[in-house]
Amino acid sequence: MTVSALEVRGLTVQYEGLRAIDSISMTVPKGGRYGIVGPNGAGKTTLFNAMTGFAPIAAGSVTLGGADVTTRHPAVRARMGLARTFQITHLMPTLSTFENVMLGSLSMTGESRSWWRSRSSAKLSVANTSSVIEMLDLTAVADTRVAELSYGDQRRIEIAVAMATRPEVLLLDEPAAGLSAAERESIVELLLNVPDSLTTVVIEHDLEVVFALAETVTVLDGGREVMTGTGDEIRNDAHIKEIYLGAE
Amino acid sequence: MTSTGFQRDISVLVGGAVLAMAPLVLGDYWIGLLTQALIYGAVAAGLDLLIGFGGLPSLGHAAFFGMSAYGTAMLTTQANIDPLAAALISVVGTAIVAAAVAPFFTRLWGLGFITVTLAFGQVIWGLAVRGGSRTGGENGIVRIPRPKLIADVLSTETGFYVATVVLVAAVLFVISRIAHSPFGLSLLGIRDGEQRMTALGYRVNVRRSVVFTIAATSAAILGTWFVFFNQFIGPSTLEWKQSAGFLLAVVIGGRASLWGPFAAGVLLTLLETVLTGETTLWPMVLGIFYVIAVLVIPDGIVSIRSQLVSLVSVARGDQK
Amino acid sequence: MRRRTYGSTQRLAIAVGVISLLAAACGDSDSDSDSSEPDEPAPAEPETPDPTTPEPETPDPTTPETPDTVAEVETTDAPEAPVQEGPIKIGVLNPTSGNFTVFGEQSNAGIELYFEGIENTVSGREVELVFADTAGDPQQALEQARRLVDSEGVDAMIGLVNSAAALAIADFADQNEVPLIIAVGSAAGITLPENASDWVSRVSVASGQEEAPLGWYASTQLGCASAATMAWDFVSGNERAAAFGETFTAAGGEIGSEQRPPPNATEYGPFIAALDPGSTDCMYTFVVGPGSVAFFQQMEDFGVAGEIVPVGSGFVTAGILDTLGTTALGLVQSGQYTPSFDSASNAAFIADYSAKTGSEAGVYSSQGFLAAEAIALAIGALGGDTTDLSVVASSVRSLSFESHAGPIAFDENGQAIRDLYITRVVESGDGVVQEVIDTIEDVGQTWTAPG
Amino acid sequence: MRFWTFQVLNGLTSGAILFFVTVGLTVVTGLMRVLNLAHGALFLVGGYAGLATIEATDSFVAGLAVGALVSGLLGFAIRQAFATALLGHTFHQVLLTLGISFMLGNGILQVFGGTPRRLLAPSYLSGSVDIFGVTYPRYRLMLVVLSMVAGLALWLFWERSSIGAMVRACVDDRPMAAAMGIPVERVFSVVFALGAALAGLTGVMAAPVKGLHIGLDFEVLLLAVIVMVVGGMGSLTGAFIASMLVGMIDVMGQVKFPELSSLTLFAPVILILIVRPQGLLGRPLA
Repeated sequence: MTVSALEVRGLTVQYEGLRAIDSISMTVPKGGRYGIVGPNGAGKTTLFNAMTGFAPIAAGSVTLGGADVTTRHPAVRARMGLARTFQITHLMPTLSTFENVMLGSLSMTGESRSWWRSRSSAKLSVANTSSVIEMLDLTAVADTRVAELSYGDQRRIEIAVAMATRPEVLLLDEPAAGLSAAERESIVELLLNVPDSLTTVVIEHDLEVVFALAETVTVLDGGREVMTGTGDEIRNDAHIKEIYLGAE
Repeated sequence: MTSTGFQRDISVLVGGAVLAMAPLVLGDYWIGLLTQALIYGAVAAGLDLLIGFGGLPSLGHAAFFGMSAYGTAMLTTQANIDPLAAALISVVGTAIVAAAVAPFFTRLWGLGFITVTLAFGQVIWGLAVRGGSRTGGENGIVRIPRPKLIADVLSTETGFYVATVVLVAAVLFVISRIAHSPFGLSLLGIRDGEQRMTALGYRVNVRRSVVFTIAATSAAILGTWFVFFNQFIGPSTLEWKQSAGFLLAVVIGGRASLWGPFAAGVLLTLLETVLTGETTLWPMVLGIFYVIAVLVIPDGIVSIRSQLVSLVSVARGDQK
Repeated sequence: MRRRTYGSTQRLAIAVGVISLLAAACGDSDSDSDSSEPDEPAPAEPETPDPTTPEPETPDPTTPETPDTVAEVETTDAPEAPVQEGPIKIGVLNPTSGNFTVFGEQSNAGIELYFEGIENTVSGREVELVFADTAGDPQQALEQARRLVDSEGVDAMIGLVNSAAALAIADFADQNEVPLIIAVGSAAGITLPENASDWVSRVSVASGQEEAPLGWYASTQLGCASAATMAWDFVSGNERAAAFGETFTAAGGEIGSEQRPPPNATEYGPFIAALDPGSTDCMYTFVVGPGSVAFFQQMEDFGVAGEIVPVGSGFVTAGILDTLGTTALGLVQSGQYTPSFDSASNAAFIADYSAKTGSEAGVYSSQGFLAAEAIALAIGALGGDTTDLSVVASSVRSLSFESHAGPIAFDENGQAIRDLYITRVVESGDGVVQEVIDTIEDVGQTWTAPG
Repeated sequence: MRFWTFQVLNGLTSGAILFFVTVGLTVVTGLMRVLNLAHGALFLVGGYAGLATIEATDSFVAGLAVGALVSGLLGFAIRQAFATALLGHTFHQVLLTLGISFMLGNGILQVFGGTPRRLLAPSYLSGSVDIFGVTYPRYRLMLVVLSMVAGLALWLFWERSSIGAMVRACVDDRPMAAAMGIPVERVFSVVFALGAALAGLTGVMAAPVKGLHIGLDFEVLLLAVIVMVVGGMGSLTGAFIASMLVGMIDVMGQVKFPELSSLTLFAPVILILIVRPQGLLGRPLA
């Protein structure tokens, strides 16, 4: 049997007594497209934080390509191929787009340790960076400081930086949040075109986006798994509708 | 692209060459003063690696400068070790100390880091002041021999000055290489987005510790050199006001620009020494200078230029 | 990225530009002063061989020898340069900021007072004083000394009220071959045979010079059987306390608790508390300036003041004594100067000083005055000729004159040999004064108890 | 025994002084995240102002009032003049306030001269009393008692009064407080001025024990910073405990291991910062 790219078992995170997420389990096969939806405060981002090691895990386990990483440092998980984007843009504002993406590349190629040769001579990373920038069509803003860019561009860079690490598994935290319809279009477009080998898990508030991007979808509410199924199953479930109506 | 790196390296050499010419126009006093100023300037540049790139504002940098200075002084005067050997031992020793404390200190940032470095500096200062005959207490240590180099060039002010220019150029060169390397970029990344860098697979604290150690080591090298120039070392070199001086140089010069802090360090040293000679009001003037510096050029000398640049680019944008 | 690296290229270029410009600027201003100061670069050559020539003389520059060397200099140089070009430049190194400010101010005032007295002229040459603030810090003192010697081209340096600065500058004067006269800075090493320098003399005491006699005096004359010591924990503090203890025990006394507060401390409660008034007759104190104010106050607060007789080195005079007021009552001191010393010249000194500054003369102003007097007399003896600074330095050594504080002469290490005055602080009118209760004559750095 | 009784009392005395100096500093730092290096200078300014007043009016109380007032106003002026810079980068604050303290220190030197000054305790508090079998200065005992009382009073004000609540709210979460409609800016100004006033007041109170002289400002400042860090920024109770602790350590260290006094004083700070960055009772720094 093939090892799943990402496997989560009974994952639980506790903040002063209250359970932010409560024994969540999910299995994502290699190259799988997974979605997580749920109203605000459902625990979606906390789930990501727990997977990537930014939130303390009270119980459960996280397995990456067959290797248990539950107790590993976030940086180690990242180097093992677990990349993520952040819901609230987390970029290096004073650095240019190129430099931001370059940081992702350097981490992947291991050239980030070189302290003597100039950045430009980190050939692998430069090449990788250029290609990622091209792929996300950021060439125009490559040399601009991120702080000076539009929100739309920043969301793209957010993804670009994560992609630059050539991850096995990519966790996308509301990639389309706060974007105009057009921008949303292009992001979805872009995410549909990621290489098949790449496993993605996307959190979205906007159901349509999720259904477009994910084969399997888990619905969270109050930190608990409500149901898991295909887009259509979810779409036609009365209970889900009610949660969402409640939320909106 | 590599050509620009090459140009940068060249420019350091050219700069060094120009500075090396100074003795042709300057008298002994100014040569001596400039020697000291260059040393302090280079320390500021090293500190910029920590503050500007690492984002860690240290108020105890003088500790490392003074630690290796004292080490060299004690080894040469009390153990009669050859100056160069003593210098080597002190620098390595200081680097080890820095590397040992770095992992703990760099867990803090902002005010926490400022305070812990301040406290560390005070401990070192206290040990020097109360160190009895070993450190000479507040009397410090006199008659520190200079190394005997090719034809004893260091025995004359001019010879020592030229050697200093070479050393400082070398230090700046290395610092600037580090700053513009992938490692340097990762420091900027950590400064700007610690969490993101972790998510990208960077061990933030390790890198912070490394840059802390590098900055401390550069200070140590220059501290040892300073003691050779000065041939005296006293506790005031370890005072936290000294550290504040280095910090001021970095801020006035402009963080993460390296040359700015260097230039500011040089100019401030000259200014302070001249002021001290001219007026007993010098602490007042210095104080006013601190305040004005923060209010007028909070982003340092470099910002002036970059502001102009951005203005220009805006203008260009309009034309399109 | 390209922009970045380019930037740094230009930046470094700019940096270099700025500095070399500045350097050039300094260069001009300096080269002028060079030309106006021919004796600055010039002596370098003749001097370096010189020390070898006076060397045979200086081992015994006692009264017979050096006068003729001096005469020599005068006769040979008189025809060529009857009066040398330009003023005599004297560098004055004293703290006018930091913890020792009060001493520096008094010393400077004393120095000014002397030169005003001789209309700032020595054998027809104008005297120019160049003041420099040491802040009491040897490092800053060193930087200022470099300015005085390399930039101002002074013919001699005087001052230095604190040991740390004095030590550093003594070494500097020796290396740079500039005559130095120390006033107050008492580090013993400066004038010990092993590292005494022909260039350095001291009109004031070396650590121990006051305390050795004081220890003997406390034991034999004040009848103290046991004593405690309360001295700042730094080199000269320990030197002084040790010297006191030596002669005190030698004379049969016994040293009890030895307290070492940190220098410049303002809180002495812990150390006073460690004393045992019951078994302590007197206490040697070396706590000066700001410290002494707090110290004597706290002695009184803790009710120890009456129980133990405080004895100390003659540092509590002038401003400080006024500040201390009655808390210092009964303090017995041994010092080279006291305003109560009864002589016409001292009376004049005190009068002129208060006329000039509006405050009372004390040991610091007196020592400053003396240093000024010494350098002036030394250069005067050479007919104002300062072409050969090594001769100036040895001329200081050969001085022997009657000062406002009594007779003064120098030993072969440049340490002044002077009378010590034993004083006691007593009430007078609304304030307190020192009253001379004894005099010990011709005390040098080493002293042996009578009998 | 007698020795230790004395030393404990001495520890308490310097602890008491430390507490008064630090309270202002710690609240300002905790509240505004501003390390005010001019705090020591404000202490000294207050002290000299008080001295001048007492010499003129012969009233110790007047001296206390003027000392507090002068430093308070000065603090207020500083806060108003440099409002933005004070909220800027950490090292901007450090350099700005350091510059100010240089100016104030040198200003004092120019006005009052370098001669150290002595300030007598008021007659009704001078002399000494027998307590626990030792003779101890009345004034110092008064300081110890006063610090206890003041500590309690401040604590009550801090915990119970509405103003105290406001300040605490700002310390905890500035944006939240602002959202709740607390006039954060004004709170800042007031607290900054009060902190300065407290420093000035202490300058006068401490003078009869420590005396007044140039350079005292930085000695006091460093101690205050230590106490603040150990106690935890913005924590009153922490400041009180830390003051007494540091006071004791300082006294014992000086008497028992003089050559290590810097170590005994500063090493604990480093340890606490590393093990517990937020101090004994405080929130994380920066």
